[in-house]
Amino acid sequence: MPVNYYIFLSLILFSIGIAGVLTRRNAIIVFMCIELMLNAVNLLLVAFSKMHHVAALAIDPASTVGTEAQLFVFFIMVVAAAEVTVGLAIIVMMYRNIHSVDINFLNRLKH
Amino acid sequence: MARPVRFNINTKSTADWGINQASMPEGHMGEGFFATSFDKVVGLARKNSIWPLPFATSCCGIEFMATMASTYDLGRFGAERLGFTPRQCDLLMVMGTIAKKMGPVVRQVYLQMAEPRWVIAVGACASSGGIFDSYSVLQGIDQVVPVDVYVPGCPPRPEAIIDGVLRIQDLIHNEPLRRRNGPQYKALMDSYGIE
Amino acid sequence: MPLTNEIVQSRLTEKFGDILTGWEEPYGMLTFAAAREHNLKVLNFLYDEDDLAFRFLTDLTAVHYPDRAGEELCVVYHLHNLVANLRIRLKVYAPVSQPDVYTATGLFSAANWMERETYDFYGVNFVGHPNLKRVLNVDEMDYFPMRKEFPLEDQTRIDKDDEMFGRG
Amino acid sequence: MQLLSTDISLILEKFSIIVIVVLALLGIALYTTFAERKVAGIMQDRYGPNRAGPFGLLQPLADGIKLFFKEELIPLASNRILFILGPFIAMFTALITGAVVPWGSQLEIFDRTVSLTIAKPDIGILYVFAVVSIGVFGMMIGGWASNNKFSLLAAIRGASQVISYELAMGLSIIALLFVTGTMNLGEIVTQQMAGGLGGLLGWNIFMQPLGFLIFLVCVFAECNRTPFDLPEAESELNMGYHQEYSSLKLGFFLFSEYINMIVSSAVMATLFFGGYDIPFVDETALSAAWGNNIVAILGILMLLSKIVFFLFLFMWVRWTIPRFRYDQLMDLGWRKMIPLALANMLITGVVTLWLNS
Amino acid sequence: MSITQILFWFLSALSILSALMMVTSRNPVHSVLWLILVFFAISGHYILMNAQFLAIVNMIVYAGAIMVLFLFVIMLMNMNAETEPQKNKWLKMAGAIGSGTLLLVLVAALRDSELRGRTLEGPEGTIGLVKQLGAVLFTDYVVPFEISSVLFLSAMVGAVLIGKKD
Amino acid sequence: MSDHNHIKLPEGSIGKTTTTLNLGPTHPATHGVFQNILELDGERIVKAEATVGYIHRAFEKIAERRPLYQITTLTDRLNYCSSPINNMGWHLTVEKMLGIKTPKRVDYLRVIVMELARITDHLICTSIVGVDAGAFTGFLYVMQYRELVYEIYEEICGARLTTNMGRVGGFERNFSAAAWEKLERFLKEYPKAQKELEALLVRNRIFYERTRGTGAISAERALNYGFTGPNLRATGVDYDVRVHEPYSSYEDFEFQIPVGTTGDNHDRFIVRTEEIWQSLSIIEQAYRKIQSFKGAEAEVYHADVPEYYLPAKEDVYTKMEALIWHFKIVMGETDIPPAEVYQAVEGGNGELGYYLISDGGRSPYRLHFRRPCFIYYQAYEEIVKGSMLSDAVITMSSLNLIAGEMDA
Amino acid sequence: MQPLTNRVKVLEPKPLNLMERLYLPNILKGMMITFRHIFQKKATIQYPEQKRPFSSVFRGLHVLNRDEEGRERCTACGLCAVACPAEAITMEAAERKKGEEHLYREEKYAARYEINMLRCIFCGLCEEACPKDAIYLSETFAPANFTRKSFIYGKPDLLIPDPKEAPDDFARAKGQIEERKENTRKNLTA
Repeated sequence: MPVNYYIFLSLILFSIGIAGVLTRRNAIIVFMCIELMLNAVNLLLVAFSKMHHVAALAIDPASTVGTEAQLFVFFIMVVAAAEVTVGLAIIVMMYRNIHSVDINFLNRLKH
Repeated sequence: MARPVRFNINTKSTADWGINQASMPEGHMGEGFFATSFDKVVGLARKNSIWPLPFATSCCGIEFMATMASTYDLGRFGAERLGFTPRQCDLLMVMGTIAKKMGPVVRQVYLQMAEPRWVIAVGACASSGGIFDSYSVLQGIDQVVPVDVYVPGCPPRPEAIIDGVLRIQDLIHNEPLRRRNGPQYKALMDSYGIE
Repeated sequence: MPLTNEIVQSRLTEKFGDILTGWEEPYGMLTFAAAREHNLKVLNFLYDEDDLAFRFLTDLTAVHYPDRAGEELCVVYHLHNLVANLRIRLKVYAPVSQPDVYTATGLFSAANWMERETYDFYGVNFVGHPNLKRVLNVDEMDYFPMRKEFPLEDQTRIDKDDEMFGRG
Repeated sequence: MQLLSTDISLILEKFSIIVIVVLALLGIALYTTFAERKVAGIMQDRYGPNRAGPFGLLQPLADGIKLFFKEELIPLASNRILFILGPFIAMFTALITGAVVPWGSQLEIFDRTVSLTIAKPDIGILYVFAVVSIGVFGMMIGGWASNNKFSLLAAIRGASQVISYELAMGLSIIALLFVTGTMNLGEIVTQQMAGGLGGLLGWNIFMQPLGFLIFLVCVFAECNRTPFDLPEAESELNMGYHQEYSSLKLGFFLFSEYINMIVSSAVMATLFFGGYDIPFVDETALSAAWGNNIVAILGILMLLSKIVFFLFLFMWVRWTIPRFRYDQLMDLGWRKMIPLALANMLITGVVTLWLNS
Repeated sequence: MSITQILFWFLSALSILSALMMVTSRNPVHSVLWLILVFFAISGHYILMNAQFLAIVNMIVYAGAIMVLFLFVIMLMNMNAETEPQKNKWLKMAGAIGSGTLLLVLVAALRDSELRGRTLEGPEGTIGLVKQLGAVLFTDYVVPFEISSVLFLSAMVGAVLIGKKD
Repeated sequence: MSDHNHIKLPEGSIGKTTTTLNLGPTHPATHGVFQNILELDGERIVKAEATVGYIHRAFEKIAERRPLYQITTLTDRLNYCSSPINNMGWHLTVEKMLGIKTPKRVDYLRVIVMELARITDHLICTSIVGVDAGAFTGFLYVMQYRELVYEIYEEICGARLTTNMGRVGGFERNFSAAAWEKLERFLKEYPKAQKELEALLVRNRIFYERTRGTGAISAERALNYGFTGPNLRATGVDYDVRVHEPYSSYEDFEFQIPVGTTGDNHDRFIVRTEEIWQSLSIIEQAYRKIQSFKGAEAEVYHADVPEYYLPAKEDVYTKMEALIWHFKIVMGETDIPPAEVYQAVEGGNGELGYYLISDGGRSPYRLHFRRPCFIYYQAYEEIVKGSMLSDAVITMSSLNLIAGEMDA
Repeated sequence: MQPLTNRVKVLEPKPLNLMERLYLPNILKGMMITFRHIFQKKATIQYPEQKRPFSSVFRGLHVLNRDEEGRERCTACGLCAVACPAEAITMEAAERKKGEEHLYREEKYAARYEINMLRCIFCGLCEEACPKDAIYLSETFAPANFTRKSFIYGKPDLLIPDPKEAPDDFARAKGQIEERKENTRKNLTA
């Protein structure tokens, strides 16, 4: 499987995420789109990790090249989980105060 | 005052199937052996798995508790899974006085039940209003929903309630699968203005 | 000194004089009537005075006397002094044409539903009641069923076969 | 691509095991519903269902047929697709959990050694976790799609309960993993078979009694069994999340609950009670005497009897104690179980390090 | 076409389709469910690349925890298609065009990159297994790991503080 | 973005973070029939509104059309968990009005029956609290003994629940040997079941924490709300009609009034369980007292009031005078004085009052029942405010709301 | 509030002790109780097969009495209908004609006597009101049925079997037949 396929797949997913962020006004959906983008990046990272690993294996059968990338994905997930807890807490807070999850209302934060 | 006899041996038989058992006309049946025995199997299954919805409002509800409890154990008939949600139940057991304020609720509950559904009116109040022939009491729930079996008594003792459930079992056992699509059943529903 | 009917009566007459009438003691319970404008004052007095301290509203209901012109509706309060263990009964008469009586909900929370019930049954209008609407009957009901002129049986009944029920 | 490089006979073999396991799960679940009613009956001085067939044995069939022929009601106000999806997810996730449980050692059929585990990934326990965490969606979606406030409340209760207790469950498992050093359920069983008294003393329950207790409580919570049956508390929420369901979809929900019970009993037996290990018996000696297949079958029966014991425990507890209130449940989960599990983990870690050094 | 390829194409199509549906459905609950499907598809990809641990963690963390949280919040707010705020049609169009353009640019930039032709197939690797990842994580990356746990703790405290009423 | 000022919020989304939950009328927790409209914030109740009247049966109106003896059948159906107390209360009211003095043995028989009824009432209430908390089994253990009580009733009067027991002046027949035998059996066997129920619930932490501190009401508020009976006693006020205004020779018995301290669900629960024990002791005392009667006194089961108590059947068949009385009593043509009586008895739920106005006619001019349930259910809105949904359910059952009594 | 009586028994709230706070001991205690009940005798009466004898004063279905010669005792005085709180009894009186002395005991008799069992509350007031030894309640409970009209019990349903014409039925109604069967079975086995 050429690695390009994975690149294009994650590009598409990433772009869909961006499109969602741009087109939707519901804060929760926007948030979910961000998660989608993170996942697209994760996918790409794993693909590259695998790619390097395959390349390295050809030279050294005991190679562990590529482990770091997967760990990086792991950390991304950790950060994403943390981000989601805080983000959702903020959204809930916002809903409590203005009874809406419309991001345009966040403009009110200006005042 | 010693009683002359202990039992009334003339208790009415339940042989005369009532208007509620609207069966298909003979010509329409045309089902082979398989279909009828299939009917029987389904009837047997349904009969042994009646999930009642106790719509218990007053005294009869207390006797229903006794019926459910260890001494009489309605669970023996596979009917101990009470559901208070009409969607899951097969048998609406209306026990106790239904006031006019309550009438629409009974009807609503009946409407929410999934076919096939049966109704049993337990006790004098639910069946006919009993002693409460007053401005506020519905004189029998058959004014709002069709009733399959009436259980007299005020309140009926647990044996009588079980007897009512047995009558319902008879009814279910003999009911053809197609009955609920038949014109007679539709007419019955129409007479109550249901769908 | 234990509280007795006589003490209560003397304290009340001392305070209210002629406003209170109809003193009786049927079966040992002190009974008296007050004009309907004064029911709250009497109740307040009975509640507040430390030696009387009728602070428990046992019951509140009404009676309909269609023959007594001008005082067809009679609201009856049963009060109880739990410490002295003494019950008294207060009656307030109101004409059926304008059945306004002051509410006792300010004094007794228990009076809330009892007054609603009384309103439901007799149409007694408790002035100042926070939520005076029917409690037992359906809201749509347009008469007060416990008044003597209204029949007991449901008039709209269709399945009633008098012959069947011994009324033939 | 290791997972996929397989030959046809292996696929057939796996497929047949899957079919057998699924059917067995369904069958056992069918009779677990019956057993629940019977156990309730005898604990309450009554008989329980005894009319359908001899001793009421056909009762579950009757229930099944009845549910099958009941009208499918989908409330008008509900979300149709999700309403159907809910019970499906619940049933599906309940069934696929059984994939990694070692149901027995191995059988020798037609010169093939057939492993009685459907899949043996290295991450067996994590897989169970993943599936369990997905399982909650069935309840949530079903409850939400019913468009009924009771269902919604139940769904929210259920979701928060499952999430909360997953943490403590995970922590208690981590402590167990310190002991075993592997996440492969098959290996965990094999490890436990070595030990005194024919493997009995090798059972992890003796290493991790507190961990087992925490795990047990969490399993009760995850399966929504009394005292954690808040999502379907009939006296409060009126059957809870599945109250708008009728017919087969209701059956799916009820069934998935029982299948969950069975699978979690199996997981408990595997993790802490030696799985298909037969206590007081040395399996290798026995298989030399009687042949492998017989011992394997005995092992399966052993596992089944362990499962039956746990199922009985589930019912026994259910018919004995009252249920928690929502805040008490959360309190127990977050303020008692998690610290306890953490402490257990720390102690286990320290002890393991000390023993290894 | 080998079974791997079939699976790849299937999972890719599934993930793209689900992502699109996620962005376009009006009902937030549907969006959540579609996103879960995306995550499943991505987990499938991970398994294809023999990253077992990440696959399962992706499922537990994203599908099992994060999405449950999302669903939970949506249920708490009792959101549905009717309460969904709508954006201006033109703005939507602009957003779609913008992201499409970005995709075009990125694809154009990467399609001739020198990675072309390098494949993922070859001898099996073990880096995706728990043992390998754990060994590296708890030796070389133990400090980031601890830091991330502190991050977690602070996020938790923060969430509790924010969510607490007054 | 300059257009954010005219963005409209979705309709109805502002100002409402609570959900309205309609508990009842067919909700399992509302054992009888009443409706609670709860405003919930999450699971916490911010506002409750109780609606009753779903089985309003117009007792008081019916009573105005029925001769006195037929009203017994109505009182049966007031608090159907303890019908005999209602029956006896009604007979006591009529006897008070007519000035009938009942013999001691009749009083003691009545005490036995009333205390049995109190036990069944409390037994249902306490075990139903368990059921609502999720523990079903204890309920079934004690229900077997309620069945035994019903068998005793059946031996005495021929019916189980709506007993229609007793007549003005006494009982319709003497207690049979079978009844005494069953009573002995009940006294012997019941304590075990009661202990089991308590062992299953009282000190179980889950149950303790679910009931302790929930659904509490202070003594002042309870009095203001007109609480009586176990619910008042749970708040610490030892008001008991049996002691304050002894009727039916309750002054002859030694018993204590259990009171709680905080008036919460747990207090209500343990006050009721303790009252069951007290009732058992009262029954035993009464039983001993009855056994101590000798000779003709030991067979007395009604007062000697030929004007109001139906003559023996043998006399009716044979003697003209008895036949005339028989006709008069059945037709309701005996002399009844114009009167105004209030008689209270300690019902299962509290002070059950009968306010009877007679104008000398065949039926009461006005009969009002002071129904304790109806009076204290209005406090429910206040009690559950701020508690959880589950507490609301337990509070409802621990208050022992009987719809029949409430709606009359 | 001060105590109102001298019989107070204050139930002091006892906080849970450590053992009780641990949940498990009490749960185990409860589980032992339920476990013990598994082996106890079941309290269930399996109704259609097993029947619990009702008390001899049980108020079930009504019967209309006959005298020893099989004549109906009812004289249609209407007291039972008056006494009935549910208004469930309907009757029509008729004069006894010549030649009917063997049918009716008194000069007047009930030509129609109907009880609506759905209305009836089995309070027993009719039995008590009867001055002629004519109506009694029996130990048979009223059976359930499908239609409303099947609950109107007329005279044929209420009258007890004629002791002269149908002595077997009469014995059955008196509950003696079962006993006899029991006895014969006992004899056979003995």
